[in-house]
Amino acid sequence: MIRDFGLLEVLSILQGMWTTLALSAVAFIGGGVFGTLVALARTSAWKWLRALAGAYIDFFQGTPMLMQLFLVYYGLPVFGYHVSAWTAVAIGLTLHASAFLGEIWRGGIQAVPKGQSEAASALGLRYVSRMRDVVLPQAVKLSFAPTIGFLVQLIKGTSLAAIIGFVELSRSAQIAASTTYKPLIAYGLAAACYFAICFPLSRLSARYERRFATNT
Amino acid sequence: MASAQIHAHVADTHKANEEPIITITGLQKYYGAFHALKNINLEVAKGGRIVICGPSGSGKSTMIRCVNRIEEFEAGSIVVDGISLGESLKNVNAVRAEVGMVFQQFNLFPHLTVLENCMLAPIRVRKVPRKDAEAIAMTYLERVRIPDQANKYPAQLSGGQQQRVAIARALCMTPKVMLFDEPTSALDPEMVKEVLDTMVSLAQEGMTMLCVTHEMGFARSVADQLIFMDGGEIIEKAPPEEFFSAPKSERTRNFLGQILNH
Amino acid sequence: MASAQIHAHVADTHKANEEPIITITGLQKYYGAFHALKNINLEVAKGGRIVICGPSGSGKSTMIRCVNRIEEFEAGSIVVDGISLGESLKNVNAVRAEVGMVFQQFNLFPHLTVLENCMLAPIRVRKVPRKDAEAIAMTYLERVRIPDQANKYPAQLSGGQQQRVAIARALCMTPKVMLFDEPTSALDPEMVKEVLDTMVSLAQEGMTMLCVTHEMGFARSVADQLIFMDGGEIIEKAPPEEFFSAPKSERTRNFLGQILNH
Amino acid sequence: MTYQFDFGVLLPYWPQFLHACLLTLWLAATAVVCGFVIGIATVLARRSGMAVLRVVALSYIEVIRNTPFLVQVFFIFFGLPTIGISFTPWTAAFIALSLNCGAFSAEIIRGGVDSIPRGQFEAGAALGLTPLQVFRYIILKPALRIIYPALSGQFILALLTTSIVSSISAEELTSTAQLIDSDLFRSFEIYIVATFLYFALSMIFSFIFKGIDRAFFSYPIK
Amino acid sequence: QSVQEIKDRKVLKAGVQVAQVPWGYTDESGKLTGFDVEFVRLIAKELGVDVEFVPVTPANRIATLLTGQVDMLAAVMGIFPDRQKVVLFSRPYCNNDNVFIGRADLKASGWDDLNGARVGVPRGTPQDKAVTTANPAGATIQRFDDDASTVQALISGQVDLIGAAFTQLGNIEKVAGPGKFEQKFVLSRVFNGVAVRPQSREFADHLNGVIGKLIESGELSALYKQWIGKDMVAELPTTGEGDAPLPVEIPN
Ligand SMILES: Nc1ncnc2c1ncn2[C@@H]1O[C@H](COP(=O)(O)OP(=O)(O)OP(=O)(O)O)[C@@H](O)[C@H]1O
Ligand SMILES: Nc1ncnc2c1ncn2[C@@H]1O[C@H](COP(=O)(O)OP(=O)(O)OP(=O)(O)O)[C@@H](O)[C@H]1O
Ligand SMILES: [Mg+2]
Ligand SMILES: [Mg+2]
Repeated sequence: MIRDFGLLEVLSILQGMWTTLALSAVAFIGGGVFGTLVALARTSAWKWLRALAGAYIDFFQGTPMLMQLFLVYYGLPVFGYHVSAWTAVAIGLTLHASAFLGEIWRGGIQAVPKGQSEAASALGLRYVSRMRDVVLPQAVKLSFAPTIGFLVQLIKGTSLAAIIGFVELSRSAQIAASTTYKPLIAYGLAAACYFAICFPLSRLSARYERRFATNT
Repeated sequence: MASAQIHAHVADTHKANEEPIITITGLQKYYGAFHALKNINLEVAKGGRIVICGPSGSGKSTMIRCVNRIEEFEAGSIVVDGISLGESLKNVNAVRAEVGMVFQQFNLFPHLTVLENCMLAPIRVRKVPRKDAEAIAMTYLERVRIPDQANKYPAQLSGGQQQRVAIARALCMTPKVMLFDEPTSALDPEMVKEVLDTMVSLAQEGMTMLCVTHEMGFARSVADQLIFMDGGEIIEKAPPEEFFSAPKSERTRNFLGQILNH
Repeated sequence: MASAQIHAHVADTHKANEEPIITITGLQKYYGAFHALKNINLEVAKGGRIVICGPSGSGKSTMIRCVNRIEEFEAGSIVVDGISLGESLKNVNAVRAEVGMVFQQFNLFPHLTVLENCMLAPIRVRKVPRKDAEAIAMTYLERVRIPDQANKYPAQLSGGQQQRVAIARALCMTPKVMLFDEPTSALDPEMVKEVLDTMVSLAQEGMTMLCVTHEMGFARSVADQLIFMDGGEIIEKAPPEEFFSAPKSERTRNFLGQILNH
Repeated sequence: MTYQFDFGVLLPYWPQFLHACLLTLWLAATAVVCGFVIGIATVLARRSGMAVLRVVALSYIEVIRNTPFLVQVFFIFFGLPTIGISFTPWTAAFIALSLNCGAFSAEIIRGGVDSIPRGQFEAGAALGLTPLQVFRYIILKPALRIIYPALSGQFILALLTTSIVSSISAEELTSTAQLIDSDLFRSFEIYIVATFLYFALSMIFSFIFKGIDRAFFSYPIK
Repeated sequence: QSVQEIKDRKVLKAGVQVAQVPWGYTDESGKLTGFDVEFVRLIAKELGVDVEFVPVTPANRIATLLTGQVDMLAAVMGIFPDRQKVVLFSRPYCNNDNVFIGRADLKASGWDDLNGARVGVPRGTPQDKAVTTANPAGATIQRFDDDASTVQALISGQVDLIGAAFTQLGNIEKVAGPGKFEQKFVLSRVFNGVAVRPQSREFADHLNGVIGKLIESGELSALYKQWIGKDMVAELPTTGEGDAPLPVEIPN
């Protein structure tokens, strides 16, 4: 019954890799949309909105993602909202990622020279156009490297979705380890998969960082 | 000096209209506790060409930035072309659309091409169709003599070219007044002239201009009024001949001595 | 012009010593494929005061940066005070300790006070005891007339003050040669004079100076040789009277026309 | 609502929670300090003249940054014994976390060093300082000032990462919470309390970091 | 949760462990199987509904049940007094013996022999509780996330002895080779029950009936023999409540 580490284990770990990618995509897209709002709130002219966004960021950056997912998935039903695992993970990861991305993009927005939004104002552009046409495109470029850096963290972090039953990369390695008692091979393979996904992203991020270091 | 013969010509275009296009009354501005502008009063006639100089920190930038409300102010009023800069957001935008501004640091949008830089505001603010905006932009790029750079990005241009694009970009909104904040002081010496020439030709066409600059050659040949500011106040205001030959204030004299004497 | 009467005096101190303190022979410098310096030859006598000018990108900075090896070079030799800049790291440090450098952007260390800025190199390079280093630093801060700013941080000073600290900092290593790379071009106009005055007084005391600048008033009154560079070459080298009144090269004439004419 | 909250039952466990918090804090703090030193050494190695050092430093950074912490912990605790090196759980956790912090802080510190204007390096060299002196006396402090927010963020992440070392039987806040959970089965109450304890710890951390910031990086800039 | 609701829904949602050989795991063909899994399939057949298996871990299984993500747990869950306070257990459907397994060269036949030994247990399991309560003098207790890590700690020499279900010895021999590790002493006999939410008494009663039938027909002991490789205890307690189904100490 305990068996050798075979093709089946390899396949199930690769299968887990797809789930990891899907979870990361959900988290990144959800986090991106809400993160933009968080970043705008964090740089807004209203003090209370900035404070609110600041508290939101502090909370989600200050508690382990494990706890956040746990509280969303097992907590919502307690208050009468029964959600599917995908909905729960989408909510949990979106909240988590939006706090981090919001903070990263706030940095990007504030790194755009003040002269840019002044010049836009001087041309008569209003807030929406100023942000959409002038500030955000530059902010996104400036924060591209840290954004990708966070994406790498996020991909590794989705392993925590195992707690709500997702059989993703880490969990599939864990299962393979339990049925073969070869944890080093199982986790080693998982590590190789993570590395295969994350390394190119890290390189990309580093390249952009360098490009900006030389451009500015 | 090449601009000497221009002078007479510029002066001619001017005298015709005398109703003020900018009226600043009792303007007060604070940065926190720091009193940056102290009771500024100024009238600028249509077609007027004002050059403002003064030591660093004297409030020159602050004053012209108040004119199009990039800077808020605490007291006083500024009326531009009949529109008062009250609290209403609508008025602010109305004024900004009438007033062009050129910055020391160019402030071109680096992610847009030269052409797109010029088209952005007409499209977003004036709702001009894309095609027309492009035509307008090309007209003004020709006007500043760089139509061939239209599809480059700002980073690919020299400082002097960038500043001329910035001027063209402001002109695309067909402003009634142009504000310049030290437009040549971030430029390498050999590019100063091309930008000044562009400004001289704008003046020749009767554009109302408020210009912070220490280019005294330009001031002498183009300005109809020179203003010297210090400590947030207008210390001296006079036509160029008088300003240079017989400054009333001691501080003006010292300042002129410093910037002309090396 | 305040420095007019200085001129004669500066000239006097000079003639005494004629052995060259800097000898540049056949200097070649590439940035990748770009040929930045093309066969530069130059001798600077002890107490010599060289002013270098030329259009942007002509290699002025590159050349003086080669003198203290902040920039590596591909061919040729530079001998400073008898020390040849060979491959040895030891020679590089020996030369750097003899040659002071002042940059356009001041490059003061923002996390150290003015005094600490001046004490750092004597303590770490010359191993001077703290106490003595402080005394040396104060001497030179008095020399540039800002001893009262000793405990401030660079950000709390004006540009002109910062640049004078930068000069004092370099002097604390008691260099035999001072290099200046556009020391006044990042300054507001009213601060240019205080820095130039400091440099003039250095010259009066017989300091050997290589100075990249476009301040032609300063060049005229202080330099004993003017150099015009373009495209990585020395195009013209002449004493000031000759340089301004009868430049041999067409390019020099054009350049002078541009920077003197506005 | 199918679930009745009862935080009262947790009250008798407060000494365990407190103890766990202190352990977590201690593990995070020591690993962070050690990681920071490793980070600086790695940055110097990456800038060094020796190609071997540069390659080693780079590989270290890339491997650590692109694999999950759990795998790193497992490797050190379960993997190294196969070649005869074994550590107690706590030591293994400390080593893993320090190495992890080291790689991340190295990248951050490098970013900070790169952001220092070239003129600062040149001015240092022009005064005759050696490269190491330039780094130590001129670059380090301003670079730290620039990256300080990123660095303290990274260290708070390290604090949260300690939750993972429970899997190799190192006792800290998460494992204590799980242990209490297996006594009480009051998962929500326990996880809510644990979440807020983590939050409190990270707020304490960032408070301390702000203090350090004020004390060491308070020189004025424009 | 009424039986009728499940029948109307036509699906039984059951929480099982999926990485726990031989109780619940995926076999070579990728199919989920094991004693618990097949047991649930029997129950579903009896109810006339399909099964939806939800993977759970020891750490999250109770939360998964109480928040309504599953109808029942058959997740290698021993009946203990503290668990009885939060969930409702059916009558036991099998026994699970807890033993200590250690290096062959180690002499240990009871708590008193553990001086200086490092003892590994999966966190929060009966073995953990037993060691924690006994607190053998001079022993270091190390707690791991799951059985696999605990076994790995034993095999890699990070601990000398582990507390585990008796089914683990076969697994260990398969990996480390026979003769290196052996069962040292038996700790207790635990009875596993199906857990449901406390309100679902009707469902629990129904399950009791089904289990009784499966025991009577001999199907259950056959299943046990097939998967666990040993004989099931003949006399399982007949209720999941009260003291009757609690673990039995086995004196060394
Ligand atoms: N955002 C601000 N917050 C606080 N003080 C400010 C701010 N902007 C300007 N100031 C102060 O207001 C005063 C006037 O500044 P302003 O920029 O108008 O001077 P300026 O005459 O344009 O000087 P410069 O020639 O250096 O551009 C200065 O003392 C400056 O320090
Ligand atoms: N680090 C570098 N890499 C590549 N090219 C360089 C580098 N530094 C300078 N250059 C090039 O070498 C040429 C000479 O540069 P240098 O800085 O010496 O000019 P300069 O005469 O000092 O100009 P400026 O008046 O703008 O300071 C320029 O074309 C410049 O683009
Ligand atoms: Mg200004
Ligand atoms: Mg230069």
